[in-house]
Parts: sequence; structure tokens; C-alpha cells
Amino acid sequence: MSKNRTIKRILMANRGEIACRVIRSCREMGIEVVTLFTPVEADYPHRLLADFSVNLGDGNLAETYLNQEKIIAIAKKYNVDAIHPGYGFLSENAAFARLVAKNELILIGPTAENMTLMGDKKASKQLMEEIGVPLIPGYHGDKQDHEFLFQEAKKIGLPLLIKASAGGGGKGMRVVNDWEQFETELAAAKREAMNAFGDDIVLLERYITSPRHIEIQVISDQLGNHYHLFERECSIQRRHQKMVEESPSSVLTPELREKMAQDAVTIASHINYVGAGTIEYILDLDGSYYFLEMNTRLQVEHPVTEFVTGLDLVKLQIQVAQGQALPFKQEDLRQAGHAIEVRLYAEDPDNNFLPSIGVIESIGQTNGDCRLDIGLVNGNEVSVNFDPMLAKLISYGVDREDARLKLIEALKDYPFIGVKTNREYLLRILKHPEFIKGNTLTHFVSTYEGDLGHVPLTNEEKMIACALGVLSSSADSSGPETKQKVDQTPWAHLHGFRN
Amino acid sequence: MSKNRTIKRILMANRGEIACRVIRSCREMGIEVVTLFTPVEADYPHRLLADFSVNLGDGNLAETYLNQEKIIAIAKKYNVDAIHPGYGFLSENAAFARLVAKNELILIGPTAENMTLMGDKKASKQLMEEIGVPLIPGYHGDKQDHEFLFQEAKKIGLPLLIKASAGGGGKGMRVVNDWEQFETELAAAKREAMNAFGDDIVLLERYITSPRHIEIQVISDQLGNHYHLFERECSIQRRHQKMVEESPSSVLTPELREKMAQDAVTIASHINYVGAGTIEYILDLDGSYYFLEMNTRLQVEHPVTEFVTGLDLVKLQIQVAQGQALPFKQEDLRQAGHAIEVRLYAEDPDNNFLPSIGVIESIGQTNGDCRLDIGLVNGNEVSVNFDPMLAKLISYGVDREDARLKLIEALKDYPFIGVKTNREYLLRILKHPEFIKGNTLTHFVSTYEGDLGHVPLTNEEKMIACALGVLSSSADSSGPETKQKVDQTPWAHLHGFRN
Amino acid sequence: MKKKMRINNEVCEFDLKKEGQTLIIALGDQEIRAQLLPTLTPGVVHLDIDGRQMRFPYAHGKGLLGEKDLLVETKFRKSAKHEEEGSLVSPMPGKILQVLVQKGDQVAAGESLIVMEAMKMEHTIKAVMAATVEKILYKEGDLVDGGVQLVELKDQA
Amino acid sequence: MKKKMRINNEVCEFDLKKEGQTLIIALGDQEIRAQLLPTLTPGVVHLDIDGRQMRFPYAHGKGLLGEKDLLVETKFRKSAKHEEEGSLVSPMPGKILQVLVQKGDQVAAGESLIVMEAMKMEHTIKAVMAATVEKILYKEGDLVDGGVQLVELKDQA
Repeated sequence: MSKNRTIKRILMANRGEIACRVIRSCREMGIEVVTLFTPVEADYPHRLLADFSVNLGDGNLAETYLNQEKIIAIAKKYNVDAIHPGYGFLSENAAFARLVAKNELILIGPTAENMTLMGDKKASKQLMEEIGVPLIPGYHGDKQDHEFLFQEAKKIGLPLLIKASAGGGGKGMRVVNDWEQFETELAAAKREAMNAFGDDIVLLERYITSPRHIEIQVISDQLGNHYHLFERECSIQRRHQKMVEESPSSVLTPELREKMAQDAVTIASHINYVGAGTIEYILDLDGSYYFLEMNTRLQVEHPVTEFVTGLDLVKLQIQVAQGQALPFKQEDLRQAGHAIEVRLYAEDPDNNFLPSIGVIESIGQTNGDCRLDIGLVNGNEVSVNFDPMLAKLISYGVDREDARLKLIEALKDYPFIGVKTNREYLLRILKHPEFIKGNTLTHFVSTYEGDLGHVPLTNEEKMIACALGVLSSSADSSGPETKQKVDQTPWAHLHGFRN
Repeated sequence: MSKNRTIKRILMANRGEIACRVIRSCREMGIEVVTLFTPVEADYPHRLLADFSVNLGDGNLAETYLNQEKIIAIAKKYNVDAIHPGYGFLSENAAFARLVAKNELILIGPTAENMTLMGDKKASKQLMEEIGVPLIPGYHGDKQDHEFLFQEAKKIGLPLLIKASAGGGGKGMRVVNDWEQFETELAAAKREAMNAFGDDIVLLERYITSPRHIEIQVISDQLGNHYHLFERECSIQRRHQKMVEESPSSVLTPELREKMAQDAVTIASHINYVGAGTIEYILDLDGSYYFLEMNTRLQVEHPVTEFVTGLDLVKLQIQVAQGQALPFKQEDLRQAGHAIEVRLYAEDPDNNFLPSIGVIESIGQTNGDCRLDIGLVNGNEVSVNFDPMLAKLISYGVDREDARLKLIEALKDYPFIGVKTNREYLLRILKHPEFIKGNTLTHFVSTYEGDLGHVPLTNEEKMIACALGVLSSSADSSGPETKQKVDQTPWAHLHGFRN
Repeated sequence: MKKKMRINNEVCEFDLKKEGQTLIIALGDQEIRAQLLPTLTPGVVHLDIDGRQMRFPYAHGKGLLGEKDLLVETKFRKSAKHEEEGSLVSPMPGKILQVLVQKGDQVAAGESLIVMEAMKMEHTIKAVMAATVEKILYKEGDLVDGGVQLVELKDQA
Repeated sequence: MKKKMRINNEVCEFDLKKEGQTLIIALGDQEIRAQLLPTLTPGVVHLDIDGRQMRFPYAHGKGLLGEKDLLVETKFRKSAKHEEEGSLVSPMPGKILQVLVQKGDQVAAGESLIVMEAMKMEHTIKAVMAATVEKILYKEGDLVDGGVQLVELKDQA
């Protein structure tokens, strides 16, 4: 990685809201941005807000946003100094990082070595053992005789989870709360596993009864400075994707925060990390926490950290990539106020979160002061070609309740007319008594499924709806124009993935 | 003033951006708002964003927004708990404050006594002398014999300003830098004064060569807690109205800040102040500062303080008015990052700041993250009925340069098509080398008049303009609709004033 | 005057009166008085409901009512065919897993017609009214684009 | 093709060529190639200028060019009367302080015609072209509304 090289032009090897986010910081830094687009995105903001934008042509992701050679060729043609990979796509691809370096370009992100190590589950867990970062106690081996498994189980302790190695979806999964049940449950698990998957190998793990997803943002420069930017709690998820993220977490004591953060800094420092990264932990009710994985890129939910620290993570990424020292020390950093982010997805929460599509007729606008990170405008089409995340809405207040109330008000201002979204569902979460109390466990959505269901209109609301129907015909004529487009996109593309 | 009374509904006795600002905080607090409007404002945001809005009818300000009896009657009819006066209008009117109290309503602001005292220049200066807050040394008396004036001048010291008591506009004004000049300059000043005003009485004052306008925000609850929220520097003014405000000031040392802030807290505490208030000082190059006046209301430029402290001053005003204790102590407060506000006026800076009028066709929108406090939408008419301030644009960054660059980018996104504004002039200020260095004295605008003039288009810009002219006809058709309205307003209204 | 609208897919019959600019809407034993206010921004309708000013992000029948999503169909009877076709359409590109009916079948409103898989999840296409199946346009295993009609129904009325 | 536009009140003569969707504009010895890009939001025009994407808040001839305010008049000759009337109009309500010309006077472009006071400041109404004074509609001391015509000029051309 080149040191002390001024970045004057960046190629954004991504799309949508994160491309727009990076353009914003670059614009403020006087850095030019080249973006990429596919023909269906010709009228998308990430294409038009850049200084230059290159048409990748038709084709699936492998031929477009994941086409490393094509992207490098564009970078060279446009004489950029650096490439920002965003999240998803090529952002954690070590081969790409090496290709970028080989072409004497700067990758705004960690080194290929950082990516390789943290992308390897086994190697990274081994590292955690070496440096003393806690992992979920467990046995994942092939030796399966009952006596041996019982000894391993004893080492792990109660409550214990027995899970089919080949499994998924709850089949062949048993929780043991009492050693006397172990034999019975093990036998049952193996029997179920054999029936379901034709393979009765099981693994043993400590069962986390009340898990929360807590992650620590770290930032490292090329001069060996490694700092943490406090935690984010992202426990509320659906289908293993985050929906609500906040900072600070409602449950971390200053001591626990310090401990988890110090472990994160130790990891970053130990692997000579460079740039922005995130250490994900699972936190149990008793304050035990366990390393899950490290994300070696900017996170979707980085805005909550930006609000509570007052920093711009994209600007810091660029400064670090230029070889500059981080412009602060750990003791200068403060976590002030409270920020909450919700992810607006094109999906139907009342129908098993089925993804939805359509042309966005009206996104809406707020009179409040929430931040909307979005890569769409009215008239753009939401298709299955790309990720169903429409936007992120982030509020910042003096405390959690203040931020929560701001977010609720802002969510009432963004209808996203034209496509079914999880907006109303997010409001149900934000107004749920357990959310208000901060009881946000990772199984929140399934635990309170009954409370989070569809709420029918009241009689008064129906009358108002009738009034709207009768009275708005004249107002309708001044509604936003939408550009109807032909869907030219073939079936079965890959998706940019991220969490 | 009533203590510990929950406010559920507020009458906003003001209009425009400050009414919209208060509505926003109230909405987040679950408080209902009743606003007022005149017929020409029927389609203005402050009317339509409120829960209730009352038509004040036609007439000049005395019959509408300054009509105390009418406002109290509306407050009683709508059963409000409190009245927010905003700035200007009735916000510093002690008689109104007494009337509100008499009607057993809460005024969201200081007591009538606070207003009376601080509205009386002589009494407030006397108070400053008593409690040891510095005032500009001077002699304002009637005794005018030369020997006596010389003795007074010696007490004041050099440089010295001799000014016609009746004067204004620089006539009869002389600066003395050397005692040997005193006699000559005094005679000249008296001669000029007599010629210009028919009265040769002069006053003597310390001449501040390099003045800055620095003010300290204070906030006090009804329980005797008085805190400061640091300073704002508002030196850059035109025609004695502020144009650019920022926090922190570029020149305050921590010691000087603490001293000025402590004096402000002493004043608030000494007069048993309640609510948000501002102590205005003039600061000289050598760190001497002098009390100018206290504004007993929310200030136009309060957003810069909100950014650097993370607080919501309107919410705090309401909490204080409810009798609650302030939710922090002085040591909890921190001034973090840097905020800059510019005021967008409907005026022509290249033609002596002549106010302009028109229908706003397109305000614009930003992709950046600046805050726009505004009380207008596209299609609204800017007339001479009210204050020419169109909006306030506020940026917040990690440091002054970051905030400055953000503000520059955002100012390029708000054309305010349809009415001539000072937008381009503000950009010239923000990009001026002396502004960048923080050399912001109160005479900035006149000192750098030559640099701040109109910049003609370059040849390349002209070609781009030609391209826009030829190519945009099709794009034009999708331009924002404007509602043309008939100007029904008579000549010669009073204006809401504020600084 | 009795009127009907379909609100969030439920038909709602209400009583409508006009007094000058004011609309009086009665549903069951409740009544509201509504008036259209000026517009601030495209896509947001302001109403005065019983003296209270309210705003609704709303355009072309779709919008929000406070926290709830809203779909108002004023001409749902006249354009019933069009509306109902909408729900016999593939919601997104996918694969036909099951065809549950045959041409000529009488189906009740809400009866499942076709099951398709899209985005790794199953989605069921249901009849929105009692009808006769006129035509089935795809068979099991077919890959279909999003937005294409899958079944044709003929109104029994 | 030679074309004329008035840009920020200054007439600008340029050379215009078209190559497909691309416009080639030459002014003096400089040349740019411009193309219209799609629109994101009403009121903002996106252009490709020599391969660089730029955006301009712009509608109906008014807008911004980077930091500078912009007024583009494409049909300024045809509608000259209308445009010029604009500047013979009181900018806001005020009082006529001085009338500097008389009916029948020949005035040069830029010559002062009327001085009025508005908002406590003086404002001078000037001729925008060489013309003959046809009519003076107010006298000294008159109070006038904003937006009313003060003088009528007759083009000498």
C-alpha cells in the first residue's frame, strides 16, 4: 500500500446509497469521483451525482460490479488514485485487493492479508484463542462417541446446544439444561439429524439464552495507531439481516464497553489492521461476550457511530488510505448522545418479508432532522437485480428516547409510495414496550411476532381515508411525476450481500 | 410563573422559520401546536404544519402578530398551556409577558422583570458596573467644556472615539490616537456635529480597533440553575444584521472563553434569569471584552449552539417553562466540533443589499448533510410584509474548515430561483482568505468590499450557460410548479425585527 | 349519498354529504367533517379533520395514514378487472412451483391458484373474487418474469 | 450556426453545432461538447460537459452555475419588450423620490430614469436600451406598489 499519496480522484466500485454516501464526503474534500452503472441505473443518483460515470453494460454481477478486470481497466483509463469498494461486492475480496495493489492503485480499505485472515473462520478463531479474545465454547470435531461428547459437553457447561453439523432450520437441534437429559437429547438429536440430513454428526456449543449482537467499530492508520469508536448494538434482525442499529447499546456498563473495545483494539493491533473495521460479538445476559467475526470494510450501519462520535468515517478511511495519521487519540474520542438507524427494505413484513418491487412514485420528505442515506430518487425502479435495502434512516438525540421519538416522526414522513416496504413494521418495533425498555435480543422479531403483526385501520382512520379519497383528486394532479420504465432485466442475478 | 405544569399544547405567537422550528421540537415531544397566519400566508408551512392554525385576518402587524389581546384570546379559545413568542415580535415585550401571566398561561421565555431590566440600556449598564462585568469605557454626559472632556478622555485612554451625540453615519466622528491631536480632533468633531446636526454635544468612548461580536448562550431553569452553552461569534454583519455565525469563535482561548462565559452566568444568576438568553459582548484584539446587551429570548443563530453542544434549545426552553430542572450540570456540557450558520436574505448584495421580492420557484435541495431552517416552500411569495430572511443554512463538521467546506457545497444546492438572494455573496465571504484564517472583524464586509464584489462569468461558464439554454428546454418541463398568487398586501407594514 | 371505496383491500361503505367546502363522512354511528387545505409540497395532502390540521403523504390513492400504510381505491368497481388482474400477476421474477386450479374451475375469493418461488421464498397467488378460471398461462416449473399475468379469471357476476 | 443568448444581462453570440445528441458550442477560440443527461429531481439539470458530469439547479432560464447565479434568456430578442419592461418596474412598494427624465427624451442604455425609495434605501430605475421616453406614470412623492410599471419606453430601433 502506498504511503503519503494524495488522493485526488476515486473510483467508487459500488452503487446505490453507499456510492452516494462516499460521493458526499469526497465532494466536501475536493476529491473527484468516478462511479459505475448498468443500463438500468442510467437515471440513478450514484450515476448522476458523480463527476464521471462509466456504463458497465448489461450482464449479471460477475460481468459488471464484480468484474475485477473491467473495474481496474476503468480505474486506469480514468486515472484514479484510489478505489473505494463500499460494502458487499468486492469489499472483502483479497484477490481484488491484491490486483489493486499490483496496478499501483490505493484500495480504500484494509490489506489483502487482513481480508484473507478474517475471511478464514478457522484461522481467525485460532488467532482469538492465541490473543485471548473469548469464543463461544464448543466442540466441532468428528469424534462422536457418546462418552467423549459428554466429556466435551461438561467442559462447555450448561445450557448446552446440540446441533446437527449438516443441519439448519432447527432440525436436529436440542437444548440441554440438565446433565441428566444429556443422553436422551443427544440420541434424539442424532436420530433427527440422520433422518433429516442422512448424517448424524453433531456439534456442541454453549447455548446463549439471551443473545445480543454487539459490535465495536475500530479504525487504524498505516502508522500503527489503532483506536475504537465505541459499540453499536444491532440485535434486531430478520432473516439474519439487521433492521435496527443503535449506539450506545442499552446494556453495556462502562467497564464491559471498555473490555469489549479493548479486545477489538487488540485484534486490530495484532493483525496490523488498516482502515475501518468491525469486530462482531455475541453478548449474553451475564455480560459474557464471544467473538463472532471481523468485517474488514465500512459497515452499513456506520452512520450511528458517526452521530455519536461526530466523525465522518468515509473521510477517515480516505485520510488513512493517503497515509495520514488519524487526527485524534483514543482519549479525544467521546460517545455523546444516542443514535438509532433503521433499514428500509422493499419487502412485505406481513407476508414473510417477501421482497417487493415497483417504481418509486414518492419517497417523501421530512420536516425533522433525521438523516436519510439513500441511492434512489422518485421515478427509479426497485427491481430484484440488487439488494432490497431502499434506504437507511438515522436519528440522533440527547438520549435513546429522544432519538426514538425523532425516528418515529421521520418514519411517518417517508411513504416510499409505489413499493411495499417494512416502514410500518419498523414503527411497530420502535413503539414496542420491550424495545422502549431496551430489551433488544436477537430473537426480538420472533419473540414478539404476535405484537408486531398488521394493525387494521380504526373506524376513524377509515373515515379519514374516505375523505382523502374524495378530496385528494385535485391535490393528486400536483403529485410527483414518475417515469415508467421498461424492465429489461433478466431473471436470476446475484445480489450484493452485506450485513 | 407556574411551576411544574405539563405543557400539552402551545400557541406559537410567531411565524416563518422559527414557528416551523418550534413545531419540529414540539412534534418530537408530543406537544400540539397552534399557529397564527394572515391571509397571504395561507399556504405557508408554519400555517399548515401545525395541529391548529388561526387566521389573524388582514391588517398591519399591530393588528396581527403584535395584537396582544387577539393572541391571548386565541390562546384561551384553543385552551393552550403556553405561548412561545419566537424572536422579534412580542418576544421581549414585558407588557405581553405580564398579560400572559395574568391569564394564567405560561410564557416560554424569561420573566417580565428580566425583560424590563435588560430592555433598559441604562439600568442594565448600571447592573454590569455593580457586578463587575466590563463596559466600554466612555463619557456620555452633557458637560462639554474642553478641559473636562480632556480629563474624561484621559480616564478612557487611547485610541479614543469622539462622536456626535446626535450623530450617525460617520459625521462628527473622529478617532484620536495621540493626546496631542485631542484638541484639534475635538474641535473638528464639534464643528462637524454642529454643521450636520445643529448640536455640538459629543460623547467619548474607547475606540475598538479590531472588534468582534462574541455572545454567550445561557440557559436557566426555575430552580436557580444557570449554565452557559459556550459562545457564538457573529462578527460578520451587513447593515447591522448578522450574516455569518459560528461556534466556537476562532480567537477565544479557553481562559478567555471561561471568563466571558462566567460573566454571562453571573449576570443570569444575578437577575434570576429564566430560560434561554444571550449575553452579547464586543471583543477587542487584546482580549478585552465589553458587555453590549442581553437578548432575553431564543436567538436566530441558536442552531450553531445546538450542533456543538448536541442540545435542542427549544426543548430545553419548554422543559424549563414546565418547571423542570435542566437535565445536566455545567461540567456535563461540551463544545465539540464546529458549526457555521449563514442567513439567506432576499436582497441584492451587489446593489447595496436592496431587499428583493418575488415568488420562490425552486428552493433546491442538497445531497449534503447541512441543516436548512426555513419557513417557506416552492410557490410561496416573498413580499415586503415580513422580514427578508428566507432561511438559515447551518453546517457542522469536525473542525472549522470541515464545516466551511460543507456549507460551501450546500450553498451550491439552494438556488432560491425566483428571488434575488445574498447566496452568492455568502459564498464569496466563505471563500475569502481572511475568513478562512478566522480574521472575522465586525467591519469585514466593508474592509473587503473590493474582494466581495460581483464576479463575472468566465468564457467557459458562458459556454456552459449556452448549453443549458439550448438543452434544458425539455428538462424545464419537469421543473417545479409554482403557484402564482395575487399580491393583496398594502404598502407600509411594520417588520418583525431581530438580530 | 352512499358511497363505496376500497380501503386497504377492504370495501368500505360510507355516507357522504357536502356543506360548501366541507365534506361530512359518516361510517356506522361516527361522523367526521373534512376540508381540503392548501398543498405545501407535491405528494403530501393536508386536510382539516374536525378542526384539526393533518397531513398525509398521499398520491394516486397510495399513502400513509399516520403510521399505517394506506391504499385507497375510489373506482374499484368500474375498474375491477384491472385491479384484480394486478393480483394475478407475478410479484417478481421466479419459478412456478404449483398450479392448484384448472381451466373452468369455479374459485372462491381468497382461494389459492398458483404457488411460485421467488427470492428463495414461496408466494401464493390468490383469487380476489369468486370467479371462473378462464386461462392458466404457465405450467409448473416455468420461469416467469416479474409483473406478468399468470391466470385469467372471469367474473361470475 | 450562429446563435445569440442573453446571459446574466449580457448578450453572448456563440457558434452551435450538433453531432447526434452532442452539442458543440464555440465562443471565441474555445469550444465545449455538451450532452443532456437524465434528470434526478425537478429543478436540477444534469449535463455532460466534455465528458464530465455536472449538475445545475436550473429552471425556466434561472439557476446556478457552480457558485454563481445565472439568468439565461434564449428568446430575449423576440420578447425584448417584455424583458425590458421588467426593469422599468418598481422593485417593491416605495416612494418616488426623483423623476430624471421627461416625456419625449432620448435616453441611452443605462441612463437613470427614476429614483425611488424603498425599505429606507434608494433604488434607481435605469433604461436597459437606447430608447425614447413614451410615458412617465408617476410623479415625485407618489407612493407606488411593488411590481408596477413606472415608465414606458419606445425602442429606437
